Amino acid sequence: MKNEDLQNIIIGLGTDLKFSTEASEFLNIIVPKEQLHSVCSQLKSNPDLKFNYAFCITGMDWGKELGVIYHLESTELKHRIVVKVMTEDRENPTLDSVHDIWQTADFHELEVYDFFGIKFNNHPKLRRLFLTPEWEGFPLRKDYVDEANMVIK
Amino acid sequence: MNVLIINMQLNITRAIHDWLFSVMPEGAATITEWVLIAVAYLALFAVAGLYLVLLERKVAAWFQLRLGPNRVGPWGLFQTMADALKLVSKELTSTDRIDKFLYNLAPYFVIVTSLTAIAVFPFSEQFQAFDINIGVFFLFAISSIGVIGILLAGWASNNKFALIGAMRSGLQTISYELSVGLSLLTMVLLTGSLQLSEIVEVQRTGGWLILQGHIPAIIAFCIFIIAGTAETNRAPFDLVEAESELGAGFHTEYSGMKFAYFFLAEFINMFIIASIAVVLFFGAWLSPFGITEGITWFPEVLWFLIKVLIIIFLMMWFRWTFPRLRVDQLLTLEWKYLLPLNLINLVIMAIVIWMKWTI
Amino acid sequence: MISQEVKNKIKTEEYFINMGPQHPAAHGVLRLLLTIDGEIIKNVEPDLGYIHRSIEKMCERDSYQQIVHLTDRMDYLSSNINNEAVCLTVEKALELEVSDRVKVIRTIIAELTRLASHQLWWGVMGMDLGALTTYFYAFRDREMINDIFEETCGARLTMNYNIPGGLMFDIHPNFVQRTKDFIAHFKTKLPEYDRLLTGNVIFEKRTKGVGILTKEDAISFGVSGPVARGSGFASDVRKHHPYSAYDRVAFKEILFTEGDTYSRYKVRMAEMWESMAIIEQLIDNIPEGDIQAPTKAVIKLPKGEYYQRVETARGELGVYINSDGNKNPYRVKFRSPGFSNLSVLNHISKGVKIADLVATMASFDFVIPDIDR
Amino acid sequence: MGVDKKRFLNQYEAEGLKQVMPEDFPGKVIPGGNGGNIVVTTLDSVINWGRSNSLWPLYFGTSCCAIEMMQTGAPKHDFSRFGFEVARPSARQADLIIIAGTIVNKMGPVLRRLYDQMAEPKYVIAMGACAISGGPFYYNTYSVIKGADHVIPVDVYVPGCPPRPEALLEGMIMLQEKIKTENMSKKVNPIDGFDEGK
Repeated sequence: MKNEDLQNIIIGLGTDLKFSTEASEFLNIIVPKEQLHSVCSQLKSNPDLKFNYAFCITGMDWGKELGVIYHLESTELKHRIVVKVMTEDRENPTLDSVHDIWQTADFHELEVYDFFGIKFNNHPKLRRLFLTPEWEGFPLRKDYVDEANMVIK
Repeated sequence: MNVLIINMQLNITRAIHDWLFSVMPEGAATITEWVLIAVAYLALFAVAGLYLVLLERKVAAWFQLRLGPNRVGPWGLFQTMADALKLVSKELTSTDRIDKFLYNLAPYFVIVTSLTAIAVFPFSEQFQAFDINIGVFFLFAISSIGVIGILLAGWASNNKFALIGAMRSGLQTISYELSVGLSLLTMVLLTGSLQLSEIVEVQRTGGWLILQGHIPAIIAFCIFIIAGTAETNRAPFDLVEAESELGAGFHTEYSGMKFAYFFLAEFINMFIIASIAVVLFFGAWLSPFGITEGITWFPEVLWFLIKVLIIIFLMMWFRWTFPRLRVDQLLTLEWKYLLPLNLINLVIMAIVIWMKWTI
Repeated sequence: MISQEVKNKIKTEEYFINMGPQHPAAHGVLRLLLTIDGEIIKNVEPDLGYIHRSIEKMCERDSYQQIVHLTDRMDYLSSNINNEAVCLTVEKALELEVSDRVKVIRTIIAELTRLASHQLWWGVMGMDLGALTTYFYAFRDREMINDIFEETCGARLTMNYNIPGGLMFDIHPNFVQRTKDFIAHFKTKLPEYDRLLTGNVIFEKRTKGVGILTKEDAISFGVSGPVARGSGFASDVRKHHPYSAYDRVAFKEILFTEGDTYSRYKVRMAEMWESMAIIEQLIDNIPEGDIQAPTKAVIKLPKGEYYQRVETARGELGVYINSDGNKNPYRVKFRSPGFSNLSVLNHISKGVKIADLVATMASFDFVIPDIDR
Repeated sequence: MGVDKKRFLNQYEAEGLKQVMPEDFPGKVIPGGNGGNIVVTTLDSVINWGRSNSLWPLYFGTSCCAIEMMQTGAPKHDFSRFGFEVARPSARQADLIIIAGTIVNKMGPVLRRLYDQMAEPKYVIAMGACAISGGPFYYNTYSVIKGADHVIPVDVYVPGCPPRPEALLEGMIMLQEKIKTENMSKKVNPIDGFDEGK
């Protein structure tokens, strides 16, 4: 399915969705964080979309906002989109978990929490996955400094 | 040359015996003699165990397209000596929360039981330390005590992997005891005696038992070798120390010499199982078709060792070829297949003897 | 029989076991927190990070050429394919067209890497199930592939042979002949693998019906690679989103529908045959051409987001590069196949025995640095 | 964890020579010791012969180097010739840790615990650039320990990324030679004073 067709279907799934195809091979959809869960569940259940395979979930620090990028694919209909969600709260960023839609999100959200400190509502067990529980800070944020361990080149 | 050695051996033992009885009272002399025999056996089988370890490593290497140990001594013959030396000089570690007494007792339990069992084997006509009239029963009893040592080790080391390993060992030994016992019983039907020297005598006149008993005897042998492999906790039944599942299994917390006892006991147990098979199925020290019967100087113990080594090789072959069974499959194999087969086989053997169909 | 009253008095307790980080079945330093009742597994909680080397953070300060060599160390068993993934992403961003020669050589090298990886997996799978000899058979043949690589690029494991824009250097003159020799040799050895392990009764009992993963779960958990194809999920990136020279070779996508450990095993065994078929189609007619497209010494990607998917030996590797136009990427994310595959482990190993968990893990073929990055 | 500057000891510093390395150099050099004037007694040589010929490694590999370590045990290179093939899954029974791969901050305490669990005498080979110094993961990384010798004392360093199997074999033979020069009465536990940087 063409990107334009996809956009026409998806535009009805929520309000304030922003679309762009600039500098990316996929159709990018920026979803307001309140609507993330409802839009995502419709992306999966809508018979014209059927995005059942989340092949990549990336945490992101845009400098001002923190957020998550979901790369989605439909294994039946063979189309792909990118869903982005961001939050400006850097102190206590919180997003909705989508682990009940795509179960792979369970682990990927742990990874995002570990590296970016984004908390996910309704996540079954949010914990440090890669780093030790007593680790301070979230290393993949752009403002992370660690003078003891990092040797900067 | 050989005749000289054999005669010398006999002469030496005879001379020592006479000398002992001449210098001290009868009771003391007997006890001294026992101790001497025990020490001799201990030394002999410690070395035998070491060389079995080396053999295993060499056989493994041959199966696996490698060379195996060949740098320490000629053809690597001193490799296991070096290992033993290192293990002796290694620190004995322990943890805080172990049951000290049981933890220290366990390795001795295992090694002592396996060394005790060796006493009754007729290695040749003269070479038998302890010829009791319930030999088979004794072997059967002793070989199942060893598992208590393993259970103690697993329990006392306060380690969950060790505990799982010990529990597996318990259930494995209890199950496969039955098959070992029943398959031996099948053969005892043929001999009519539990005394090992008499069992050999029966075979001297009537041919090896595996030929005398033909079909049921062969089935009994197959069952015995499967159950025997399971009894020694070797692959494909090595669930006790399944490396990829339990780390080192029941001896996870043991180091140095205590670990070496477990290690050595495994190989001596293998020797015991092979020896039982040789005595009960392959005519112990009797030569095949009596080819060396007339030669008086020929060391009959050689035949015994050759047969034992062939069976040990077979068990090593299993180990380096088969994957490991799962614990429920292990029990299924015993209780659903081997045990019923064994009972039927026992009846067949009884019929064979009743109808005088033996060869 | 035990009366109900006695039964009520007997209490069993679940307990925890730490499997790893140092454990023979952990394939490195995976740590699993197992909740066990007797021998039955109630819950598996992976604890990662024992080899987390922060490759994604390092990439943010490295140039694009430097990123390539970090990917070698990520999934070291498919290092060439990882290199290729980054190179393809950079080339896609620069809209750089590499020559046919590069494409074909990359494909051959990738398939050789896949063969080497699957050989190692086969050896270790046998070892995890208790048959140690498989390990040595596999390494015997793997050594031949290592020799081919060594001759061409000087390294045995972490090759760093692909660079953005092409290859580091041309193939060695012996490369074609040695590869052909290897294929001829391995065609006689692969049936030997089958004879040693595949038909074994114990092996079949240990793997058939163990660790069943349904197709729906596979898709939902984002599982890819041979694990997904063992469950009937057609996820082969080489087939569905062809890159390099995969669009010009004929090969089957191996699919099994049972979803158990045995079918995952069969998928990989069959894939070895397919890999050899791909190499055979390409090895005789490697086209002439440049081995490097001209690139600047300092590569700067245009502003934007780039995503490239490749099929490593373990599954789908995704490289996400977010560039802000500088010589360093703004953010790099590696979607590693092992990480998604690991997430399904708890789901499919509830209620099985410890030995089954080990067999399932062996069939998943984890490489821990690939999961931890 | 991480780089604790108190623990650094510089070889030049130890010998009272001029400081040539910068203060903040995140690596540690174990001062050269174990000179040549050791009287080898007979018992020592027998025990050392046993120990040097029976080095049982621990199953321990964290990353890429582990594959080359496995390759060393495989048919072509075959370290079983020297009696190294009895790899033990339990630290209690092993004599040798081959640190094959990167040690990260989370793994550091585990490695230390494994080392502490091993029975004396115990030896360590740092295999590969990561175990020696952090290797390619030296710069810009927040989680890698820059050299396994920040965690446990190392006997032999085998450079390479990853080292070839031949290199590892060479390292193991060097370790054998080192053991052969040991003196039982003067042997010190390498972990004594390690944490204080001695």
